[in-house]
Amino acid sequence: MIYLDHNATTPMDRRVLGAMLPYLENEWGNPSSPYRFAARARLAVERARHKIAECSGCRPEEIIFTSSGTESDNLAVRGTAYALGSRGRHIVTTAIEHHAVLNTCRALEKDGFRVTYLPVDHSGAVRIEELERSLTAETVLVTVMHANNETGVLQPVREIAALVKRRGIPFHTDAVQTAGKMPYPVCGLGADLISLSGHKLYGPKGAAALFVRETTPMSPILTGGMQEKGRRAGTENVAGIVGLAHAFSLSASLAEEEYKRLETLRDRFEQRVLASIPSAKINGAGAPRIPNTTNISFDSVDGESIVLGLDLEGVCASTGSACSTGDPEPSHVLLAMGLSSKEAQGSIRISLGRESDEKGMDAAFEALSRTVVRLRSISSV
Amino acid sequence: MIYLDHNATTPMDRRVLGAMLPYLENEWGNPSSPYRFAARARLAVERARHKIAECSGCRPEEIIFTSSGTESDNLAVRGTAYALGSRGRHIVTTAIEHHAVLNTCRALEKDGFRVTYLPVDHSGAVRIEELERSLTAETVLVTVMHANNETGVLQPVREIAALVKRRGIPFHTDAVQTAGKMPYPVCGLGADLISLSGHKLYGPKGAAALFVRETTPMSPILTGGMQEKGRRAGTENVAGIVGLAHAFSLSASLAEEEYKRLETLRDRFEQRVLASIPSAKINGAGAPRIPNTTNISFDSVDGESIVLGLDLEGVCASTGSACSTGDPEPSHVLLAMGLSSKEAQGSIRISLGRESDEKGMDAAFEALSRTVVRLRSISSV
Amino acid sequence: MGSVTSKENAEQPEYSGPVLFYNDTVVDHFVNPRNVGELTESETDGYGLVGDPSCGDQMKLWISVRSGRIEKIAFKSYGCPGAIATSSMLTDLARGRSVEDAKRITDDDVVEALGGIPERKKHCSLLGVMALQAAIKDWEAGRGLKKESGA
Amino acid sequence: MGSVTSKENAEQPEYSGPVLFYNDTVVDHFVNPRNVGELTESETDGYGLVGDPSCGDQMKLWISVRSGRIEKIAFKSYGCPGAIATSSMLTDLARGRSVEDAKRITDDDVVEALGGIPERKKHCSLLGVMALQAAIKDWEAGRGLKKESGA
Ligand SMILES: Cc1ncc(COP(=O)(O)O)c(C=O)c1O
Ligand SMILES: Cc1ncc(COP(=O)(O)O)c(C=O)c1O
Repeated sequence: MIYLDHNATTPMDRRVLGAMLPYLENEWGNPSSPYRFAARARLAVERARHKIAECSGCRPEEIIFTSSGTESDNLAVRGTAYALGSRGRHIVTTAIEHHAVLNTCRALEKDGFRVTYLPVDHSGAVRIEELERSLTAETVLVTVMHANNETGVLQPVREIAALVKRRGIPFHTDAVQTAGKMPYPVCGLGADLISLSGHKLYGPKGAAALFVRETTPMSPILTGGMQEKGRRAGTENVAGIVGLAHAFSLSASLAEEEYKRLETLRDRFEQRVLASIPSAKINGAGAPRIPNTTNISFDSVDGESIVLGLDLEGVCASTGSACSTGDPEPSHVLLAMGLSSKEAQGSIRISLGRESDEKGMDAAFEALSRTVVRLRSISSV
Repeated sequence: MIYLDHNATTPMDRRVLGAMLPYLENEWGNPSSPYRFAARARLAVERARHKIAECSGCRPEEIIFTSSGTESDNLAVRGTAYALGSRGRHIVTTAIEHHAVLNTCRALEKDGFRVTYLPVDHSGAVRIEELERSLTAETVLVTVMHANNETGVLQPVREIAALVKRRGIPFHTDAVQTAGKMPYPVCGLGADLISLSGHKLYGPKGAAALFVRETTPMSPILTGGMQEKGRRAGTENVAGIVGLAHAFSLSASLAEEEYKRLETLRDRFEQRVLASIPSAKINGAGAPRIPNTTNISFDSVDGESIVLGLDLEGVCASTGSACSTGDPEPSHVLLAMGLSSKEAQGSIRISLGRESDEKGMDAAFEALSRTVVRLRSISSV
Repeated sequence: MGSVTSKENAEQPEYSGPVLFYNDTVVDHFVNPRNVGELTESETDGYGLVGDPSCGDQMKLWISVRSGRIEKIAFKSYGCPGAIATSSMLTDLARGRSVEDAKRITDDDVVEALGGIPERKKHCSLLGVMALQAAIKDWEAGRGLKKESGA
Repeated sequence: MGSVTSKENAEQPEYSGPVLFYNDTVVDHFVNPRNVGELTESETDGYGLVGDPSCGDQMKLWISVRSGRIEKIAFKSYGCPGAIATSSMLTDLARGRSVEDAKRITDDDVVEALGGIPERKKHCSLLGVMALQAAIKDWEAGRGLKKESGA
């Protein structure tokens, strides 16, 4: 299998499983229980928090554990909106956010919030001037993702953070696709809330985190016991949290090296595709991108058919975000970039990761070539 | 170690870990991804849903996976309240619910819902007549737990279900402490929404479920991708879900036998305590209880001190629910049963489980005796 | 190369939930579509064009009719695997049948012949049926009739 | 029998978060409280009673004063391990000191002497200090003074 869908999920690092196993086997105490056996589980959770804070460049108290990137996004967006709803009811986001942010904003619209969905340019990046113009005295949250999951395009998060800070508006960035991939700690970006997810960085599914600056007001969305200092109730997924922290620190230590390696592999792959598959087009190539992602449009063939064709040749790729697969709608991200519905439907996403190498990329390229040629030969358009 | 805090959490069954490992090691695909490798993860999730439905006595489409009993409770209570808020804004619950329900109801009060917190009698059970009187035309949800986590007292859930059904009001029961413990499938109780949690039934932390009758309106509380048919967004914790299903079916198959075995052990333990520790009192003894739980008050000693004393003798017990440990307030459950604040503060919970046996219970009794005697000797009251 | 559903179901036959993935037959029709191609102008007695590429799928279908029977059939299809496989199966079902019979082929027939198709792909099976109906109408409305009467 | 914090920290010393659990010293004072008991009526120069069982903790403290120095001290305590351990440590700190010195013992002194106590238990350390202050006041306010002057 040549797995090229690392933006959907990643294999769990063996060392991560190793770190988790003690908490699945022997250290199964409830971290909130009042005896020494369970205190070991509590200590494991707090050490994990420490480790993540170190890799992110923040303080341990600013890390909240959740169950998924989606929950982190929901907590960030709903949490600040509810906490600040009396101060104002306007939220600024972009048209290209992950559904975890986008559909949450839509849900808040039903609760009486007004939401601005900023457009992006043809390269897939939001324009800072446009964002600035959208801010009002009513704006209580700006949420702009760090790197888009479908195209890899990086948004001007640092600039947004600086701009929004001056106005005193909380700023959330969904860093699910960049945490553990960038050669710098995510909190350095200056956002007030940052989402990350374990299974995107060679950690477990079911464990994720949200950084929340201590001064940022936030209501909980899961209420109950006093876990996470009342900011997120529910018995902690101890093994998952330990795995998340271990995975994050491993990723962070590899990030610089991997960044360069994947960029070389990705760029070479793109060049071969552009050189030999007529009318192939790289989406987002005009903007800075994370190095592991390429999104390619082909004329007159359907993305899902390409993906099945690749699958039958042992290559795993996707049409866009995994959670909307099956969705008959063309990608909202590509449409926002100005692609036609047909172009969007003829696109696939290839996302590289740690096991990716030249040999695999060459094989993937051959399989892609063959598949596109075959589908074009039976296409009616 | 003699672990007697199974209501806080349980050790994970080795067979459960065995069932999970493939999904932590090799089958790490994202269940929503469109290739065959990932489809195996999807299939695992759907098989788990099937298994849980079978053990619960419902249809697979009626099971939603969540990350904790707390999230299940939040989804049930917030989800129905939001979905039905336009029909009415009154919720009926009890004073003895777990904080996951109680604090969620309190949060809904801030959103303009009126909540009735039904009292319980001295035995710790809610009275059906009182519940009936509390219902109004505005009532959109009744939520009453199946067995209380601190006392083990069973609530008249079957009767409530019948009563509430006639009125067309959705009924939620928190069965976190009974799922996998009762010798019958929980859905037979007739509730419309039922919460259960993996780590309470020898499964993993971070995996739980909510049964929702297909006709019961419910808004999602986590929005994003279309996982769980839009009712709970977020990449599935595949290994956790597989573990939850396996653990539940193992528990269900052992339930009848364990029920009797634990009842005998528990009753014998209580008799020894009552016979030899002056002024010890069993809370909830006047009502039907789950067989693994005993809650005991001692005069003039503090529960937390007893728990530490026991811990130092290798016995794990607790003062109440794990998630409120550290809370300086006396148990809201015991206060609701009419205990004085001092009596409540002098109480501990002992909850038995699969590894409990006569030898362990005898040792625990000896340790408890010694601890209480010692603490009484230094007590100022 | 088999599809996951059938392979997995064979291994663990206890699962009987909804069809989640493409089965072997569907994949086979996707990889080796039957009757793919075009008929020449002279061969063509009826032609149907349905769908819209900007809506995700499109299909062209050609039939050659002799004595009220579909003698030749060909298609080209743009769309998802479900669209390609159902198009292919539709042509297989229609080939050799009388026009009257072929008219009665439904999307359910196509899905059944494929051994099922994921729920969210059911609408794809309509494409082939509609293209065939269009081609038959085209044949009835003149071109075909003219040719047949001229023959 | 050692507490978890110190044991675990020894194993993995990189962790430097807040104090989460009772340390060895606290546990030791809980298991073997110093100066526990009561003084007889005749021994007692000052007596303090603070706290309220219905609020969770209560402490009784007796002192015997000779030449302005706390010669004997004894306590009984109802409450959580934090209350018992801080009561015990307080009596240890006060014993043998001059009353003037003992007056200046603060809750922070008690916590420090114990090597730290979990955040949520900090309030317990006040109990001992308050009981001692009450006993000293009792001594000052007459009973003690009377006895001393009569000696
Ligand atoms: C940018 C982005 N945000 C959020 C998510 C959701 O994270 P999770 O899959 O952990 O729910 C994803 C992954 O699907 C993502 O790519
Ligand atoms: C009755 C009851 N409901 C809900 C919960 C919360 O479940 P979880 O610990 O999985 O969040 C618990 C356990 O603490 C419980 O005992």
